[in-house]
Amino acid sequence: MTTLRVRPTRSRDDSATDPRSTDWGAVLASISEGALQREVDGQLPVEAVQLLKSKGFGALRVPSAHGGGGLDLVGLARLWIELAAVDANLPQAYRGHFALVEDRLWHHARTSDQRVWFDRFVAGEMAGNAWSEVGSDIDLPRTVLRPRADGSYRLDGTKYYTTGTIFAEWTDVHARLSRPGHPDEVEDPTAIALVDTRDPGVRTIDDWNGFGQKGTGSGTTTFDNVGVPAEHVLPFEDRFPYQTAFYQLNLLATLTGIARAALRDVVEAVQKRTRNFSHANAPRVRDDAQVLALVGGIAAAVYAAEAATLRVAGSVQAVADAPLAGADEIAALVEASEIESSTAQVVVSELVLRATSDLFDALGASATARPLALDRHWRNARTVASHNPRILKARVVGAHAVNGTPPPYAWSVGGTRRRQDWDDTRARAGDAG
Amino acid sequence: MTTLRVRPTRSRDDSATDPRSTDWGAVLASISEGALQREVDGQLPVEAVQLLKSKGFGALRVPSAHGGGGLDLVGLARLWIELAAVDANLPQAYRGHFALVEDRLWHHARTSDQRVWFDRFVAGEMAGNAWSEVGSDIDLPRTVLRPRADGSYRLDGTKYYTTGTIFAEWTDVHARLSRPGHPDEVEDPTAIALVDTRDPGVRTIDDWNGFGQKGTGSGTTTFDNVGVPAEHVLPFEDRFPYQTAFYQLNLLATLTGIARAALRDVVEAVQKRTRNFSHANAPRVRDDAQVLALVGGIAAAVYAAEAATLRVAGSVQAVADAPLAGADEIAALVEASEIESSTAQVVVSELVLRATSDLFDALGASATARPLALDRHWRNARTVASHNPRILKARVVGAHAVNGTPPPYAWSVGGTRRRQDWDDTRARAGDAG
Amino acid sequence: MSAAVVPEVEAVPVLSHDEAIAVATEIAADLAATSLERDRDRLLPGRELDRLSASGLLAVTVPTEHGGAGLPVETLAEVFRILATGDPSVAQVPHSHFVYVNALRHQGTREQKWFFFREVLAGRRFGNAQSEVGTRHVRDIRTTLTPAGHGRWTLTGTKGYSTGALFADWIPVLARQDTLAAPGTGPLHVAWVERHAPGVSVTDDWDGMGQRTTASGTVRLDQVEVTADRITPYYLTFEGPQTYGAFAQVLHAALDVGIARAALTEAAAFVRTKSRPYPDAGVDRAADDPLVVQALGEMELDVRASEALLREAARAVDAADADLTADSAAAASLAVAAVRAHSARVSVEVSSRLFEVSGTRSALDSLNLDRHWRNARTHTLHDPAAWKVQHLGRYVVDGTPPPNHGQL
Amino acid sequence: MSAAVVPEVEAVPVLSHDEAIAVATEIAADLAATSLERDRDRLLPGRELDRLSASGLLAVTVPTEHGGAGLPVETLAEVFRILATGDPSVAQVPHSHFVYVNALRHQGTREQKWFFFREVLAGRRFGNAQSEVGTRHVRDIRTTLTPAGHGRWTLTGTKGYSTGALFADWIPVLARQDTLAAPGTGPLHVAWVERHAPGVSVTDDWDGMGQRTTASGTVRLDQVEVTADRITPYYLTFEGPQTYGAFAQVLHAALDVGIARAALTEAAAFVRTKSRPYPDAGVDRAADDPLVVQALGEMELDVRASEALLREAARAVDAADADLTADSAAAASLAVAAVRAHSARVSVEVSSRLFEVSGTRSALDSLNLDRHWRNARTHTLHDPAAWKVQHLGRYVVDGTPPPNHGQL
Repeated sequence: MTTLRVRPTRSRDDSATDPRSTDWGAVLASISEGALQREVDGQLPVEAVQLLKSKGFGALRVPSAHGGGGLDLVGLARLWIELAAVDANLPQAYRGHFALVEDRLWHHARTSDQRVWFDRFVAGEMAGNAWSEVGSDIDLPRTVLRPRADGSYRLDGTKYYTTGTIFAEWTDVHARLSRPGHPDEVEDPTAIALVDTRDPGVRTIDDWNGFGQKGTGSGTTTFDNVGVPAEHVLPFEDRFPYQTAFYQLNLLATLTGIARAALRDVVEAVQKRTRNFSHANAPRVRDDAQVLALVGGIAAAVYAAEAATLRVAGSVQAVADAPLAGADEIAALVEASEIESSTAQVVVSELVLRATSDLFDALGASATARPLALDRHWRNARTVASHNPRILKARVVGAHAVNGTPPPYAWSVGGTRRRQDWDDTRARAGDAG
Repeated sequence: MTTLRVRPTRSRDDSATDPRSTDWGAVLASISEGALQREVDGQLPVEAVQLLKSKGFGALRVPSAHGGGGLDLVGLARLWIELAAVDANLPQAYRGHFALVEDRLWHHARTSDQRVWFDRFVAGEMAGNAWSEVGSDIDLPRTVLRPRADGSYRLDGTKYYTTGTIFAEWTDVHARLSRPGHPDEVEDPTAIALVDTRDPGVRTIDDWNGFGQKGTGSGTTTFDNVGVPAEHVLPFEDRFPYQTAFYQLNLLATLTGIARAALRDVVEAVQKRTRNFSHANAPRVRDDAQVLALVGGIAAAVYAAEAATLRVAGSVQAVADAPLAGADEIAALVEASEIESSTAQVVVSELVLRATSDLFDALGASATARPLALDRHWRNARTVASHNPRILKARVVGAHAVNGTPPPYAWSVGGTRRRQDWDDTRARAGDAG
Repeated sequence: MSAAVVPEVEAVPVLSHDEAIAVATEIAADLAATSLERDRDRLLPGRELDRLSASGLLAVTVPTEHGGAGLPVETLAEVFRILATGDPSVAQVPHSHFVYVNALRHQGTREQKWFFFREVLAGRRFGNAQSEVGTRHVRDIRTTLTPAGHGRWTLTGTKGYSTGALFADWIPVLARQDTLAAPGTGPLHVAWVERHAPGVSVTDDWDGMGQRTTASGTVRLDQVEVTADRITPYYLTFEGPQTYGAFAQVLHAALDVGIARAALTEAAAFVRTKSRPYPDAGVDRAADDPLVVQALGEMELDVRASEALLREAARAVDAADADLTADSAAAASLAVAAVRAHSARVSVEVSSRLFEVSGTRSALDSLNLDRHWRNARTHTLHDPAAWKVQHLGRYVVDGTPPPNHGQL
Repeated sequence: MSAAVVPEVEAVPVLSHDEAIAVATEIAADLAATSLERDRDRLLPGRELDRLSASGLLAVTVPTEHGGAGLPVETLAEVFRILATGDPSVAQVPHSHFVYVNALRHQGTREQKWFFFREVLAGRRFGNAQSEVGTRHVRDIRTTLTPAGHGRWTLTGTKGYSTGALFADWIPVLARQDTLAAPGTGPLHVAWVERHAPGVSVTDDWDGMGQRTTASGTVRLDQVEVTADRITPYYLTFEGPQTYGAFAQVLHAALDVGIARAALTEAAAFVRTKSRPYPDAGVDRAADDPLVVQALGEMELDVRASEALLREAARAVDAADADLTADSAAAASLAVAAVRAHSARVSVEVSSRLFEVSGTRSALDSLNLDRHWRNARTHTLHDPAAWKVQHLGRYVVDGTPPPNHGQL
C-alpha cells in the first residue's frame, strides 16, 4: 500500500508546455523506459504523470483559443491507445480528468463560461474521480455536502476506487446534498463537488488491490470537513450526457493499447529467439510459419481493435459536437454512442484477451520468467475487461438490435440511473448548486 | 448456365443520372426487393445492374468536375458495404469496373488526359475483368494481341472468371503482346487491352459454378479476332499500383456487407419467432437472453468488420492521393495499404464467417427451409473468403511485423508478379502500347 | 405393408458388436461414394434403407430374450456415427426407429414387445410422427386418440418433421389419449399405425438446406382406427428416472460427430490430391504447408474430442440402463448434453474450415463440398445446443440435475 | 540421503486403483485449501511431497513382479489430474519421478530394477536433470559421462528446469556417454546420482509467473563419480516403437486438464457464493443469469472433452504397452498429442473465462484467482502444443505417423 501524493509541479501562473507543441513521441518513449520496472516493483507511475502534466496532456481537449491542444476525441483516443501501449495504467488514471474536462467543455458551449477551469487544465492541474462507495445506494451516497453559513459547503465521507485522485490536484466527488429543514435524506438531491485535493482534509491512499492495472492510483480517498465553494458544487443532473460512452471509450482505448503492447513485445521476443524445436518448420524462430501466423493474428486483432475504438470515438465526438441541439437529438446521439461503445466492447475485449494470452504460444517456456512480466498484458486486459462484462454487453447490443431497447444508463461502473432531461437543464442559469 | 448479355441501356450521349443527385437509399431498396428470389432462382442481377448503371453508380469515383460523384474510397467502400448487404454479388461484379476507373484516375493525375473514359463512365458504361486463364504462366498469357497493319491490334483467346464482363460494355483484358520478328514468346511483354464487348467477336457465358456469389457474372469470355485500337492497349507496367489493395478492399467490403445482411435477417427472424422451447429463458424468443446475446455478438462482428474495412479504405485512399509522389513514397504507401488490407482480412473473414454460421443458433429448424435461403450468407462469405485465405494472410502479416517482409505482390487472385518501378513509367509519355 | 420397402427376407441377421461395426463400415463406404448425388438431386434413399434393414443393423437393439442381438448403446452410437460419415441423411432416417424400439423396451406390454420385436427382426422399420408445427412449443401436442368403443380408438392429427415415416412400415404417433369429458388434456401415449393404413398419409414436403434426403415429411392422420393393444403409455416414461431422452440424443450426437469426421476426411483428401499450395508458401504440395497441416491438426483434435465424448456418453447411458437411479440417469443426461453441444459446435466449424484448408477450388458447386456444412448446420438445429449448455451450466454452478424429459 | 525429505517408513502402502484414486482425492482437497498461499508466497512443498511419498501414490507404477501395485497409465493419469486440481505445482514435481520409473522398466538392467524399485517402494523420489539452457534445441545435450577407468565414469554438466531435483533422493541425469576419442558425440544415457553426492548441487532459481513452486531449479554436476551399474542406455528407448514419450506427455496433459477443472470449480463457487448479478439482468443471483450459466456450461463441456481425451489417451498408452507395435505406439502418440493440444487450449481458456463469469470482484489480488491462468499459461509452454497439432495434421493429411522420440 502506497500513501504518497503527487503534489502539483507548479503554481497556476507557471504554465505547462503548450500541448500543441509537445513531441508526444518523445514523451511516450520517456514513459516507456521505466514501465516494466514500475510493474515489477509495484510502483505508481508518479514521474510519468508529472511528465504528462508538464507537457500539457490534460489540456489536449481544451480549445486552442484557450491555450489547449484543441484535439477532437478521435485524436485523443489515438493518443490514449499509444499511451496505454507504453503504460496501460495512464489513460485509466486520467479517465476522471478527461471526463471533467469534457463536462466543462459541454457547459462552456451550452451555458456558462468555464475559462477558469480551462486555465487550470492548461496549467497542468489534473482531476481524479471519487464516485464509488461500497454498499450504498447509488442515488443516496453516504458522502455528504452540508451548507455552511457563508454559502459554501463542507464535505465529509469516504470514496473507493478513486482512480487518478492520488496524482491529482482536484477530484470530482459524487455526494448527497444535505438541506437544512429537510430531515428525510432519501429526498436529498445529489451533486458533484469539485474538490481541491490540496485541502488538508483530503487524504488518499493507494489500497487498490487488483492483479492488473496496478498503477492506476485507484485508491481510497477520505474527506474530513473539507471546504467546497458554492461554485464548485454542481447539480448532478447537469453532468455532461455522454459520460457513459466516454468512460467506455477510455476503457476501449486502454484495452487496445494493451494489445498493441502485447504485439510489440511478442515481435521483439520472436526476433530475439534463437532456439527452436529440432523438428520445427524453420531453423530460425522468426521464419517459422506457425509463429508468424500467430503473430499475424495478434497484429490483426490490434488492427481491428484500433479501428473499432476510433469508430466509437467518432460517435462520442458526434455528441460532443451537439451541445446546443434539442433534447431528443442529444438523447439519440447519446444512445447511439452508448450502443456503439457496447458493441465495440463485445469484439474488442475478446480480441485483446485472446491476443494477450496467445502471445506466449509464439514463445518458449523462458517467456514465463517473472522479471519479463509478459503476463502483465493479460492481467491488465483481464482487469479492464471485467469493468465491461462481455456477457452483459452482448445482451445489451442484441436487445437494442432486436427490440430497440435503450442501453442501461450506467453513470458509473456497475450502476444505473435515471435518464437526464436536457431541456430542463438547458433552461437553467449555470452550474451553481 | 446463362448466356445472356446486358446490352448498354443507352448511347453515350444519353447520359446517366448524375450520381451526386442519386438517392442511394431508394436504389438499394429497389435492388433489395428481388434479391432473395434471384438467389433462389439462380438468376443474374441483370435489372439491378441496369439500375446501377442508370443511376451513375459506375461514375461515383469520377471527379465531380467531370460529371462524376467525386466520392473518395472511404465513401465508395461504405456504399459497397451497403450494396453487398442487399445483394452480395453486385460489388464484386463491379470490382473490375472500379479498378479500371481507378487506373484511369491515376493516369489522369499523373500523365495523360482520361476525360474520354470519364465520359464513358458517366454515361453509364461499365467494365468487366478478363485476366484469369487456366493453367498458363501468369507472365505469359495465352491470350494474344497481334499488331495489324493499321497500327491497331487483333485480340484472340479465352479468359475465365471474367467477373462482371457479362454485364459490361468494356472488359479489361490481360494479354501477351506479340511482336513481329520476335519469335520467342517468352520475351513478349504483356499488356492490358480495353476491349469493347459489343464487338461481335466477344462472347461471354455465365458458367461460374461456385456454391456462393452465384450472381457475380464470373463466366468465361472468348475473343475471336477482336479489333482493339492502339490507344486501348496499355503497358502492363503502367497499371495503377494499388490494384492489389484495391481488390482486397472490394472483397472486404463485400464480406462486411454479407455480415450486415446476416444481421438484418437474423434480427427480422427473431422478431418474427413466436415458438420457443418450453424450458427457455423467456416466453418470447425476442426476450431470451441467450438469443439476444447471440444477436449482439453478430452485431459486434458487423461493427468491427465495418470499422476495419473503412480503415483499409483510408489507407488505399492515401495511395490514390499520391499520384505525383516519388517512387519510394508510392511504394511505401502501396506496401502499407497491402499490409493493412491483409491484416483486416485475418479478422474480418473470421468474424463474418462466424456470424453467418452462428445466426442459425438464434433460430429454429424452420430457418433451414430452402426458400428462405438463409444459408446464402455463409455460402457467399465462404466463397469470397476463399479468395483471401486467412491462413496465408496471417503469415504475411506476421512476416511483415517480425521481419519487415513486404507482402507478396499479387496482381490478381492467386498470382504474384514483379514489383513495378514507378520512376520509369512516370517518365513515359502516355498509355499507348 | 408395401413390398417395395420391405426386403424379401424371413429374418435379418443377428449381429455381434464386431459384425455390426464391420457392416456399418462397409455400408458407410458405399453411402459416401453416392452422397454427393443424393444431396444434389434430392434422391430419397429407399434402396439404401432396404439394405440397412436387410443387413441386420436396424435390429441390433432387440433384446436377447426376444431373439435379438441386444447390443448396447455404445455399439449403436458407433454404428450411427459410422453411417453418418457415409451419409448423415440416410443415417438419420432410422433414428426414430431405434428410439421406438427403445420405447417398447421401456413401456411396451409383453404382447407388444413380442409382436413388434418380431417385426423388427423381420426387417420392418418404424417411423416417427411426434412434432407438431405451429404449436406453442415442442411439447405442446394436439393430436388426439378419442374413444370409439369396444377397445378401439380413433387417431386424428397432423405431424411435421416426421423423419423416416415415408419409408416406415409402422408409424408410432405421439397423441393425447382423451376422455370424452376433457378433450385435449389426456396423458401422452404412442399409437402404432401401419404406414398404409386407411386415413394415414405421408407427404414428402421437407425442403431444408441440409439433411435433404431424410424424408422428413408431414404425416396426416384422419380418423385412423387404433386398437388398444397398439397403444403404449408414453407419459409413464418420465415418471421416474429414465434414459429415453438420453438415448435419443446420443444418437443425434452420433450423427453430428459423423458429419464432422466426414468433412475432415474430405478436407484432408482434397488437400492431399487437389489443392494447390499458396504462392509464397515455399512448398510443392499444399499438404506440406505447415499452416494447412496445423489447421487440419486442429480440426482433428476437435473431432477426436467429440468422438471421445460420444463414447463416454454412450457408455454412461448403458451404465444408467444397467443400474437406473436418479443419479445415474442424470449423469447420462449430462454426458449426452456435453457431446451434443460439443459436436454441434465442432461439426459446424470443421465443415466450414474445410474450405479454409482446401482453397478456392473447393468452392465449386459441382464438388458439392458445402453439403457437409449444410448438413451440420441443419441437423444441429434439431433441438438447440444452447439448452444442453444451460443444463451443463446449471449442474456446474448449483449441482442442479438436468430435467427429466425426452429432450435430454 | 537426507532425513528431512525421506519419510520415516520402511515401505509405503501398495495401492489398488480405487485406493489410489481415493488417496489422491483426499490429498488434492488439502492441497486446494492451501494452494493460494503456496503460490503467493512461493512456499516450496517439501511436506506435501513427503505426504505423497508416504501415501504410496509415488509407487503405484512399480511392477507387480517387484512387489509394486503395477497400476496402469489410466490410473496414474487420473491420479495426476486429481492432484493437479488441488495444486498443479505440487502435482508436477513427481512427473519426472514417474517418467524415470517408466524408463527403468524399459531400459534398466535386472539389478537396477531390483535396486531402484526397492528405493521407490521405500518412499524415495527421483528428480530430473534433462534440459540444458542455451543449447540450440531441446535435444542438443552437452552434459557428458567421461570414462574414469575401472567401470567408473565422471559426470559433468549443467541442467536447467530440473523439476523435482531439489526434493529428490536420486537424480537421473541425461548425458552423452563419451569415448575419449570423440567427446560430445556419444549416445545418450541416464546416469543416476544421489541428490547429495559430492559434486551435485541444486539451486532453486525457477522464477516463472506460474507453476511457481515446482522447485524447477538448476542442477550442477561437477566431476560427479558414477559407477557403470548406475547408468542406463536412454538412446535404446527410441530404437524401436516406444511409449516413453507418450507416457511422459500424457502426464503433462493430466496436469493441464486438472488446472482446467480447478479453474472451473473455482469459477462456479465464486459465481454461486460471491458474484453480484449484473444490473438489468433481472435475476437475484448471478448463478441464475442464463448467460453466466451458459458460459459455465461451455466451460464444462470443454473441460469434459479434455477429460475424455485424457482417459482415451491413457488407455491408448496402456494398450500400446500391452501390445507394442509401430502402429499401437503411433496410435498412443496421436491420442496423447490430441489431449495435450486440447487441454493446453482449454486450460488457458477456462482459467481466463473464470473472470468473465465471476465479474469485477474476482480480480482482487488477495483472491489470487489469476494463479490458474498463470499456471496454465506457464505449464502449457513446457513444450509447444503447436507441434502436437502438426503431428495430428500430418497424420490426417498424409497418414504420417508421429516421430519416435521422447516428446511424444
